[in-house]
Amino acid sequence: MTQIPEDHVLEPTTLTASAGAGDDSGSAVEGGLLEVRGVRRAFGAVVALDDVNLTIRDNEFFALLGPSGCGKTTLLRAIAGFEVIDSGEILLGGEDLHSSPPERRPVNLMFQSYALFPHMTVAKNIAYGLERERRPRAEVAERVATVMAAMQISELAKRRPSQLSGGQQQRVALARAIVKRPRLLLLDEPLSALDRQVRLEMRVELKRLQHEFGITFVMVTHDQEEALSMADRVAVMAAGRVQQLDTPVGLYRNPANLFVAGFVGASNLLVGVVRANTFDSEHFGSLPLPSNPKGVARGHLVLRPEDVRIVAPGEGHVQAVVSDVQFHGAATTVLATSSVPGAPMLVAMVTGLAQVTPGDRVGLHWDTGLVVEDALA
Amino acid sequence: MTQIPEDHVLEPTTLTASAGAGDDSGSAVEGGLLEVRGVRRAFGAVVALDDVNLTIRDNEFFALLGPSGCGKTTLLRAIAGFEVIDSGEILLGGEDLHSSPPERRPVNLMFQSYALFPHMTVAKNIAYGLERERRPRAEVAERVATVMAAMQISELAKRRPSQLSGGQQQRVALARAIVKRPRLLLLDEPLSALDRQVRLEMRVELKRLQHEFGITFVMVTHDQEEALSMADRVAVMAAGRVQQLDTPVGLYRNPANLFVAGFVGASNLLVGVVRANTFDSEHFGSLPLPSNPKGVARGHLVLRPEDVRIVAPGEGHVQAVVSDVQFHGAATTVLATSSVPGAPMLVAMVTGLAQVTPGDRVGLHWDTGLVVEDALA
Amino acid sequence: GSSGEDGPTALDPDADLSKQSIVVSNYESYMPEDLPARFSAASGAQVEVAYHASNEEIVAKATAGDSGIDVAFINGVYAQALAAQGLLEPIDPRLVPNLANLYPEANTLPYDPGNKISVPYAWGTTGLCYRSDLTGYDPDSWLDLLEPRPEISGKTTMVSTERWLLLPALKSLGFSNSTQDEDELNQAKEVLLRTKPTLLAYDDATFFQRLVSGEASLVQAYDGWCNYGITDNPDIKYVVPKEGTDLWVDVMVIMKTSENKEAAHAFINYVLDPEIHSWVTENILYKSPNKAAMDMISPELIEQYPNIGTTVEELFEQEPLVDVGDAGPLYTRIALEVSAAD
Amino acid sequence: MPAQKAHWQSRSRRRARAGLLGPGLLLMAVLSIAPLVLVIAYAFMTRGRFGGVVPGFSLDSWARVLEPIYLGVLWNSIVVATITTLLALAIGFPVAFVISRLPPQWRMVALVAVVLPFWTNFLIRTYAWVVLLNDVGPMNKGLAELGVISEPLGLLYSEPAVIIGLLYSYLPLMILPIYASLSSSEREIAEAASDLGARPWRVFRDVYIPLSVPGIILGGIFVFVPSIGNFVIPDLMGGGKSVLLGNVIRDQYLTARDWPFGSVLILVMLAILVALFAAQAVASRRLTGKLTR
Amino acid sequence: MPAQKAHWQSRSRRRARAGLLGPGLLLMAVLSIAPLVLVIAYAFMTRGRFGGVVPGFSLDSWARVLEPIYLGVLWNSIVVATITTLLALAIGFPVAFVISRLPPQWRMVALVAVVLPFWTNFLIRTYAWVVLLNDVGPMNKGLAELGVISEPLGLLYSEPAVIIGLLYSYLPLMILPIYASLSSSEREIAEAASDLGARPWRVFRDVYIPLSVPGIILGGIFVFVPSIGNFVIPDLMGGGKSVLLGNVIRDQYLTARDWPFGSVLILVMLAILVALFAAQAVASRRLTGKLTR
Ligand SMILES: Nc1ncnc2c1ncn2[C@@H]1O[C@H](COP(=O)(O)OP(=O)(O)OP(=O)(O)O)[C@@H](O)[C@H]1O
Ligand SMILES: Nc1ncnc2c1ncn2[C@@H]1O[C@H](COP(=O)(O)OP(=O)(O)OP(=O)(O)O)[C@@H](O)[C@H]1O
Ligand SMILES: [Mg+2]
Ligand SMILES: [Mg+2]
Repeated sequence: MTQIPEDHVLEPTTLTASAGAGDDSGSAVEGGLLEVRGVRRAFGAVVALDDVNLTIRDNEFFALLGPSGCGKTTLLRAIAGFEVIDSGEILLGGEDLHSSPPERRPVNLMFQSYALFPHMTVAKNIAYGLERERRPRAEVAERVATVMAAMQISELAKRRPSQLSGGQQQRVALARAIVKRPRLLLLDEPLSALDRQVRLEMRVELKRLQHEFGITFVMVTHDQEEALSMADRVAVMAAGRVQQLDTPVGLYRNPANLFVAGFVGASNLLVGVVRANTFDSEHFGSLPLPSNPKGVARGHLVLRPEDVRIVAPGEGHVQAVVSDVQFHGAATTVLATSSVPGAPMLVAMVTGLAQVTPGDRVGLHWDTGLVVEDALA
Repeated sequence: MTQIPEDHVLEPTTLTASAGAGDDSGSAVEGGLLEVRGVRRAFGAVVALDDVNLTIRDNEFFALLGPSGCGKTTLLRAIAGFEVIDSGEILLGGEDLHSSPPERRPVNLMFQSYALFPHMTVAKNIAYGLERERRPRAEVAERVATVMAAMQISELAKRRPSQLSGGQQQRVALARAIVKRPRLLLLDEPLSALDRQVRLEMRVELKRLQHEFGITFVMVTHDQEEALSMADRVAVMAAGRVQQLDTPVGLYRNPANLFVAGFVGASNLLVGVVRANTFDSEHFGSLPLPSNPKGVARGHLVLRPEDVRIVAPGEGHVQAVVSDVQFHGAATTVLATSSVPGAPMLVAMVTGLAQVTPGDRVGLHWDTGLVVEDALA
Repeated sequence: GSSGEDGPTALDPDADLSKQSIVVSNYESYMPEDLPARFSAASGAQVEVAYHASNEEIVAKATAGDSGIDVAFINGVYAQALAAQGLLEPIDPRLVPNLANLYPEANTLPYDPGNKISVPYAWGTTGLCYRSDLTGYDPDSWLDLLEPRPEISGKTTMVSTERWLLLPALKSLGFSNSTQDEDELNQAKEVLLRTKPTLLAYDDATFFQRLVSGEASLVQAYDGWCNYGITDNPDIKYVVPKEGTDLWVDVMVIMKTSENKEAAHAFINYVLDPEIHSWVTENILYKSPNKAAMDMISPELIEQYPNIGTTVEELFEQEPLVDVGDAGPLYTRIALEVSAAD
Repeated sequence: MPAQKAHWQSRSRRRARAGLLGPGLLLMAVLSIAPLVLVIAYAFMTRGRFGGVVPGFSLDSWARVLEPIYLGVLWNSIVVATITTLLALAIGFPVAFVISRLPPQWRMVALVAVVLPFWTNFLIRTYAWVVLLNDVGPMNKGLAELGVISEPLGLLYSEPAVIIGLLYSYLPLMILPIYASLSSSEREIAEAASDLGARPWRVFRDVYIPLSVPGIILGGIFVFVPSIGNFVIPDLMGGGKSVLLGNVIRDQYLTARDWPFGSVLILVMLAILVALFAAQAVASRRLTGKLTR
Repeated sequence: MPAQKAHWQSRSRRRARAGLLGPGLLLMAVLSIAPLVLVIAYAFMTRGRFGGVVPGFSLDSWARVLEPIYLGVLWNSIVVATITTLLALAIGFPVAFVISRLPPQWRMVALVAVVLPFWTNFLIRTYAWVVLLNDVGPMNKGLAELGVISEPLGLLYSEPAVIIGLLYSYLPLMILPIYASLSSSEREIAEAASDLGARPWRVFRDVYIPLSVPGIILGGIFVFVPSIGNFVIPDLMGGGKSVLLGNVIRDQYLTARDWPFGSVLILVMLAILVALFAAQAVASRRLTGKLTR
């Protein structure tokens, strides 16, 4: 049996800090490089953006998370100037972008579909933006060579996009956007077609750009681990609205609502009623309620899998039978089913290999947990 | 300080089983559904596939892993019949596919670029393959509706591909491929544009298809966790060749060479010389050599981050200073630098939040580790 | 091939025309629209009408093989060329009794003496057609066209079809209009090259409209087409230059390939009927070589269009056109050199 | 959105666009509208006896259009042009398809070979056909000598001959646009269809044809429109026996010199073409769907 | 790869293809080759006195081509056709571009409006220009009455008039293919260029123009080829004062009745067109790169 050490609890400082950061989410803060205020965009009956408000700070690494189709691409396109917004405004450095065309905005967008120039070589594609700035030839050549080396595509310089693999195309698109070193760089899933190895190196490169040139990043990603590990702050979107804007830790440890809790990190979400010091779970009876800082009255109890420990049968808050053990390399996920009819499967995560096998009877115990609102923002 | 429990060691059985499974990798095994033998494909000077050998068993979930540009897409396209191979043969159920055109092969490919029909609605796109089989209208309608529900794209039925977000397009492409329930389903990064939530649901759906209809899957993915958790066996490719074909655990715990060790899972790779019972590290001196089953003479020592424990300064095999702490939600990565000039940074992974901060002096200890060959296959 | 001595096909004077049908090819508006229908009604033969835009078209079709045409209306010079290749059916005078209605002179034309392979349909001259109110004087010489007075410079047109393009220059130099002499033709070319900058345009088909609109003051014209201009503007006049001009004749011919030659002859004979041919003349405003028909023309018409009143004697003062044979390419080349010149 | 602030797509951008595109568009407008206005004006005037028009409003010419003879010609012209267009499509599509699938270095060669015959002078080309096809020409002679036929085929001077002539003249105008649209459509989409079980013929029907609809429409216009207005080929190859609208219009202007009626005929033809074109556009939109992006 | 086993792309697939494409391709071959063979044969024969050809090998006609008069006409024709093509491109590209950027429901309307003038009968259209532009026509009269001009402009009967006439006739053949290629090119690629700092003019130059090269080439062929061979417009609008190659060829066949020389001229024209086309293809390949997939 893997014993998760007892000292693995949240440091109070971390929790407080993140909770505080969580509050400035929607409302504009002075000193923001980019402010998105009440932006709305509909395609016929489909509302892609619905009153979006965000402030992105200077030199920040900002991540946009959200389910497929929630409006992330539309938002980036609006910021870059390719989507005419129905209402609202977008300010960069305090100035309304409304009347500046895309080529005048100090903003670059890496398109989700890459949008490489099919008639130019890889090197030409990358050099294009610098040539538009009328940089000296030598500087262009040098910067292009540097970025191609960083993206590990130097040998592809003379090929055309149609002669590249998917991941190679993505790196060309990324190189083309970052070589410009704009004030604000918008990346629409820049690393989704890359393997972990290259991806990690790309992340390092992006971080380096952030620090070396003071570039502000807005990155859309479906990789939560990427968002949480790279970003200074993260906005979680759903159905065209920002659900929560917070630091990674704040988001994870203090989700604003059920959607965010479920979306960021795996969770066990238990239905039930909040009482004074307990949570009356629909399936597991009265459970201890470790914290309820926001005083939520109706909601779900959120239990992170890594907070759930596997203990001996008969011990812990809930009794269950292991139904599956999934090995992920560094960690193993244990799925356990209780005998209560209709009860949700509970997930626990242990480091390394698990010492249980399907069919084992176990107890599940936790010390941390949070109650969140059900409603979307 | 986080204490990784002592009992977190490899079970000998696991190791042996995987090592055994690892041996049938290249050579053909009777009973294979698909056999790829000595396949080569070059685009001009670029050799995309270079003597590829694989056997995929019936009803297996097979994953293809490999760095960007290593030839995964080319291999799938060759199996589906879209790439004329320069040499070698591809057999399905023992029969050479050489003379059967793509539409006669009981194989479906989900294209990395989706290749949706731009002139058809989502529903029409998905129904297309069934209509080609001359299924009754009612059956087509029912199966299309079912798969759209599973892919969560039912409301998009009447839209055209150009009116969809990236992730929505990907799910349509996936639906179009799986609705056919072929004997062999080739998926080229089917889930890369999806958020974790949906992705997990899709994985469950794919697994269900595997079991319910006996479909054999070959899936290209860059998400190692996905490959390791879903696949029965995994092939790791590099530079147009299969480096290792093994079960996930075998791959992770018993990598065939340095490339596989570095590619599958994060690793600390130490340069040095193998002695009788020790490993003379270039930077860290003589270290214990826990196992060397293959009797590798020259190679690297592979240490998995989760095998590296953070202990009190002065203890453990190596002394270092914490340089970065990265929070990933369920786990935290600790980067530590030793004072030896030129020594690589060492990575340890702990569950939950780490109890160290950058600047802390720590000792690093491990009990498991493996020596691997440097050369590629 | 140019043997052409196949001899006449045996024709049956009593053939049942109602079983025959023919195709007649003519320029549009060069015969009354209901002429074919009236012939059909009178003879019982079926008639279809085809139109051609130029003599060359008929020649090209006939030279290519079976043209599908039975009777064609064509310039005499081109008929001569076709006959030389044996592409025309000799006219059987027994089947065309109305030949007797022709002026005797119409039997002596040099392209086909004795009307063996063709029957004259209309004839006339090429001259100057002008707006007397715009020119301010009455021109009478080809030099009025070739070296125009300054006030009408840039307001004159010439015909571009090669035989008629060269005609004014050849005549003003005193040469034959059908000369095959290279030196004479080159002299004519020099004249034309000098004239070119003074021209408004070369125009084969719409010159009378230019006169009516006032765009041009003086044009080279066929007499009948000048009459079209006179209809719209009485100030328009026609004159044959004093250096002389051509006598052109448009004829009816029967193609060797015709399968209903009796009906074809009957059609030609029908046209030569005095009543019909005078009706035709009044309709197309071109003189006909049919004495009996011309005698029936009303004096009012001649008053309005004086050139219709031209007598046969006056007409025969002009030099009839004949085919130039091997000099043809030279004519084409000179025409090209003139029109391609800057 | 504050009303006083210009959106970037509005003023400055429009001005830049106007600078770039303005001159061309202006010229286009002049070229398009001027002659059309003239034709419309003529249509309501009276004919001069030997051509031209006499000022004075008149609707006489419009009434004549409904005479059976003109309606007959109109109908005949539409039938002939339609057959020509369909045949051109039937021949042109396969040719364009095959060329678009050739290795890149061969495509240009093949295209030139296809367009070559079209580059010969229109009249000459047509005469070449007359020479080839007439009853005593090499074709009939050859077939007769081989004993294939005993009677000449009578290929010339018939409606089929007109269609062959038109087809021959305008085929490249069908092939080239289809080629252009086929060669720009993505290969992977066709691969997806055959992956899903479509036999070559279905891939053709379901992918190549819909995706080349823009080229087919273009080619259709390029063939249909000049076919209906052609007057030389009916004269030469039809032996003048089959009259198309183009002949009637030409004759009205040039020989009958009835400009008002000629103008009316032109306008009627334009109206029909616009109607046909609109119908085709609607149909093809059904076929390919609104490719709105 | 065992040699005896057929690859799926070989036999059966080829047979299926042959069934699908064969009839069209065969017809095409007949249509293409037959007249060309005839023309080539004529080029080596001797002229018949009254037209046609006399069998017997001769190279006489070939020598004549090099005479200065024909070289002059040839050069003039190339210049006129080139100017026409460039002007058509200058006008046609902006028009096609604007149409391709319109909302989808307006595009068809705009296209029809553009093609409309082209649909009027070729002769009539040309006469309309003559009527409009002549020295006593409405244009000159109007300008004179407004006091803009005191002398007529002399717009007609000159080389520029020929170019205007050709331009007017063939403009739609430039616009439609460019439109087709522009409307199929992806909007996001242009967006990427402007995102990277390209002003509208650069986006034009760097994206729209290269991506519409197939359309431009097609349009160029459609305009250049008929321009060089046209013989009616030089007669009508040029007042017969300048000639193009088309006139010379027509005259050789119809008036000089020198078919061999006419055939030689046709072949020379074809050779020049092929050479020009090949040069253009090479140049445009440089421009757009080998779009090999
Ligand atoms: N048409 C082509 N011309 C030249 N090289 C090509 C062509 N198509 C593919 N390649 C090269 O072949 C190699 C294999 O390509 P493939 O698409 O199979 O890679 P992949 O493993 O699918 O990569 P990714 O994960 O990035 O999609 C790559 O290096 C690619 O650049
Ligand atoms: N042209 C269009 N017509 C109709 N709906 C559209 C159109 N473009 C986008 N949408 C819809 O707008 C919504 C937002 O799209 P968007 O591309 O911004 O999503 P996204 O968050 O980027 O998703 P993904 O992660 O899948 O890329 C989606 O529901 C999409 O279907
Ligand atoms: Mg998106
Ligand atoms: Mg790939």
